[in-house]
Amino acid sequence: MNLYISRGDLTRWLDQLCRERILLAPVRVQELTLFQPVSKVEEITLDFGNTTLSPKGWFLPPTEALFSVQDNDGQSQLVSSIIEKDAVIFGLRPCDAKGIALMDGPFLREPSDTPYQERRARTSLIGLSCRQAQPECFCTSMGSAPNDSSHVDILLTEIENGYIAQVITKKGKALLPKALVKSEEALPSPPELQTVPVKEITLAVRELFNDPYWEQLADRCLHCNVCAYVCPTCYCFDMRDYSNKENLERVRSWDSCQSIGFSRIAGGYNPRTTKGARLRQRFAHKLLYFPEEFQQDIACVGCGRCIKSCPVNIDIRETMSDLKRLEVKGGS
Amino acid sequence: MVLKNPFIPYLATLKSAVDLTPDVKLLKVELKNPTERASFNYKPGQFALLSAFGEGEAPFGMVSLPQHGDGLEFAVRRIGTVTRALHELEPGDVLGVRGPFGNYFPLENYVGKNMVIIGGGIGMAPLRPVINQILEQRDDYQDLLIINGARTPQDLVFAPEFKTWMKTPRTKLELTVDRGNEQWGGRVALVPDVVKKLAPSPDNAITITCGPPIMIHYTLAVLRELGFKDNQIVTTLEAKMKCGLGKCARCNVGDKYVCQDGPVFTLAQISQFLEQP
Amino acid sequence: MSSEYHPKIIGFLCNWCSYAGADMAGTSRMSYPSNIRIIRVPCSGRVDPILLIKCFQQGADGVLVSGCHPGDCHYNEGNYHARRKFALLCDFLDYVGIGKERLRIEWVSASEGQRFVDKVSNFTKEMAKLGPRSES
Amino acid sequence: MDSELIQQIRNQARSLLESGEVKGIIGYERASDGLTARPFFAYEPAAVERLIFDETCTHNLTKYLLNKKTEKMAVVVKPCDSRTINLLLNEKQIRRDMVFVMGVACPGVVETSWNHKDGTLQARCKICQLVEPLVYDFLARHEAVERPQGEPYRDVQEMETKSVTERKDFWVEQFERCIRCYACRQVCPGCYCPECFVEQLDPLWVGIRIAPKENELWQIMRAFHLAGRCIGCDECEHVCPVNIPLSLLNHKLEKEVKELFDFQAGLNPEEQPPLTTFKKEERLGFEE
Repeated sequence: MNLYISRGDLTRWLDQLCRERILLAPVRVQELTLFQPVSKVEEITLDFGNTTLSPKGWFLPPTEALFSVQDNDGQSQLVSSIIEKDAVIFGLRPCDAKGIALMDGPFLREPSDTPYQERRARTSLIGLSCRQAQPECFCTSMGSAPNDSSHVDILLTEIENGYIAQVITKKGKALLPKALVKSEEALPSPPELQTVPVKEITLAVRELFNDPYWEQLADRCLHCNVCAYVCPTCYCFDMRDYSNKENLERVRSWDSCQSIGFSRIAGGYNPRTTKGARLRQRFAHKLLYFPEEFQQDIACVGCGRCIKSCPVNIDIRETMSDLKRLEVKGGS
Repeated sequence: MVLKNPFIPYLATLKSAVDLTPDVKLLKVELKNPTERASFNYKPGQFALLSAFGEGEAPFGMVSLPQHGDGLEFAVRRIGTVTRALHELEPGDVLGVRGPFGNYFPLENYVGKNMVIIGGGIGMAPLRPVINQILEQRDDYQDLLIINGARTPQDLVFAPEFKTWMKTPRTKLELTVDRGNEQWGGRVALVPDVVKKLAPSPDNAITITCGPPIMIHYTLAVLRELGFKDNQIVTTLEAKMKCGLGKCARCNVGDKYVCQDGPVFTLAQISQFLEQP
Repeated sequence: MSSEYHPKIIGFLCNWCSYAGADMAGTSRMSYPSNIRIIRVPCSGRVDPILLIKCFQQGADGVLVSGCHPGDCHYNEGNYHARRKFALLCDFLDYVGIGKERLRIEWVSASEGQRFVDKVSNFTKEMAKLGPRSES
Repeated sequence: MDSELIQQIRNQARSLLESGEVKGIIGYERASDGLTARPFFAYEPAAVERLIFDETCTHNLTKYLLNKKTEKMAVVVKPCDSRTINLLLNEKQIRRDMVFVMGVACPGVVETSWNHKDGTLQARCKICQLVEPLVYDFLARHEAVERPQGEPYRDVQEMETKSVTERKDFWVEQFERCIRCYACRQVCPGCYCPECFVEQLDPLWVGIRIAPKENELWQIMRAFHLAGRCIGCDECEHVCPVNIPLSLLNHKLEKEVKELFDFQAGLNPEEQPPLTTFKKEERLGFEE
């Protein structure tokens, strides 16, 4: 059931939300757009293609304390940290919402990752459908769409004098201001997007696993962590303890398979030393292991952030079409 | 109902820390909470993630058997920051235990077989519970050949138990070192060469090999030459581990998670792996 | 004096000269403010800039690095290298907002107990005047 | 897009590959946005047709020499990049006989990012005095190149006029955005430590927390480890996904090193780097 929200109603609604809950929304920071907690509605910007970093940073923060060890009278007691208020992410694109849904696979599978699961349960998603595509977008090829409403609680679509709100879940319904009038207007058609050859890419990666293509592609790769950190579906993490003065915490932080020490074990043995093997790990995990492990789509939502941020332009669309071409040719 | 945070370890106290070699300690650990202690059931080959609070966590195979009482035993070689912190613990100190994780050596499938147990250095640790389990049901198994190698004589792990192993019927213990010293009268050779010389027969036999990756690599090659089929060759894979829950994708070799699909694999499985370890 | 702020100061003293100078000050009953926590290092050349930044990050209000007079270094050129490194570092820490006046480099030889006491007292007074460093 | 320049590069590359003098050519090719350039490795003569050179070739390709040490490679080098060749020779990281330097009389490079190219020269080109690389085995050159002679370190001087607290607030805000992706380190030819201090666990200098204090420690020490070594190619700032003005840090140290020790990195491969030597009589502002 679609509702109509005027621009004024939207501002008043967001103003109410940011007082009751943690409201994460796109904020302009120099030339970047980042999801940040906002205290005033004026900080929010709606003029952006997609944010620089994905909203995954709220569910799997760059750094979080999994639990802290507190010594009360000699007995150490492990207390896991919790977020203080319910949260709302406003203005996330449908591709990012799908990214979060994909990450639910590994994190909510038994035994559920409670820090992630708690944030997921206490956060509502208000999506904003895309009115025009960016050159690096290819979400329609990856099972999402500029107006895909399947992974958000409410999807807003902009029309000339306001927004149409598609209410998807009960959580969304409870969030909406009450006095909203129904909207009979038809939803505008989504922008057209390029298509990327993705059919049976999983098979192609399996076939070409030991093909020299990976070493050639890795020649120009710098093995920084940009692609993994900007990506909405990369979720590898590292864990270590931190103690300063009295409190001691077990901290979890982002990590990436591109860093040299990612698979090195104490004593120095490292099964994955060549550049090609490290770069292949990223594509193999997204295009082969993840779909086979979670019987879902590929762990890529077509947001194009890795294409936009890679210092040496390793373009996942190009990699996929290379793999398809090589598979037909039977290897390079 | 509030789900339990899977990253929070069971709290445990260190009961005893015995030096097995200059850089390996046998830590005996007991979970504080009685219900947790009772529910912590495990089999040879499984591992736990030990927390040295203030440093971090690292995976160690249990070297004790559950039926031998509540204490969990781990052989910890001092090789990094977490292991150093574990070595600095004194009896009575608190540490964390998470697990048990991973699959195990399916000893019940090996009943009636000749067992060849090959351990290198600290690799002997996960094999000790296997040997002790076989000794407890000695008649269920045919001949038992144990080949235990180490860099130097003082690096041989579980030396005090060699006598009991050797005294058991139809059991042979072959020791070897890379570099001997004056007191050492035994064999000085690399483990793969010893296996080649002893040439155990592959008929109705199962081999289990653990040790440094380089030793496993060459030993498995020798076993194949001796006629052992890939499904008769069992080994464990070492990998970097953080969560132990199949989430952080740290320990995956190809599409397999060593923390959940392993650490115990047969060579038949490993040869099908996309990515060779 | 009590209402004044009591700064936390970290002192990296080179083992052969400044640490010996501090010892001499102690044995000849000279007193100097106790705000300074002394860390003995083999040579002023050993002091890695990362140590200084960590001191400031963990709440130090001032850091003093004291080595042998150039030319007297037990290792011949340790303090020469240190001199160049700290000449660069002082400006750079000021540039990134840690403040040049909070880092002091001194040369104190093993026999200059009084000089050590003067240097530490002046530095402590200055830091007290500057007040706490607002660690965000 | 100077097709004469490109043809010279392609011809030289083809003859190098056909003669077998080098195993491969490290150059530039058109990126997947059809607008900017990206690094490209050519191993067969046929592949040289993909080599290009224009105002979007901003990457410093000498970084790739560090993982091709066992085979002789040719590398396309701008005048600023040639200074990193001198730096790496001075620090014994590459051998001169293992590198064929294909120099380019550089018309200057422009600000680029994915699918975006604006007309203005990069800041480093506006102050660049080198028209030709300092070291080359072959020089691709076309029309004469002149560039506006800007005055260096103006950005640093402007920052120096601010008060300490203003600078602190500025840098705290910048460092907070850092996500520790280490692209600035991975792109820099001067950063080649086998294990970077930021990843060492024993001693734990920094730690894995991506948080303001750890970020500040990382950024300050990264810049300081490049003091007297950074040649100012500004690629670290160019690749930063969250736009932290890293060149402001490096240029400050570059200016200090020039004023204190009268030294500029990468000009002369034989000259002793400033922090590895000293002059007994210098005071450097420390009273005796």
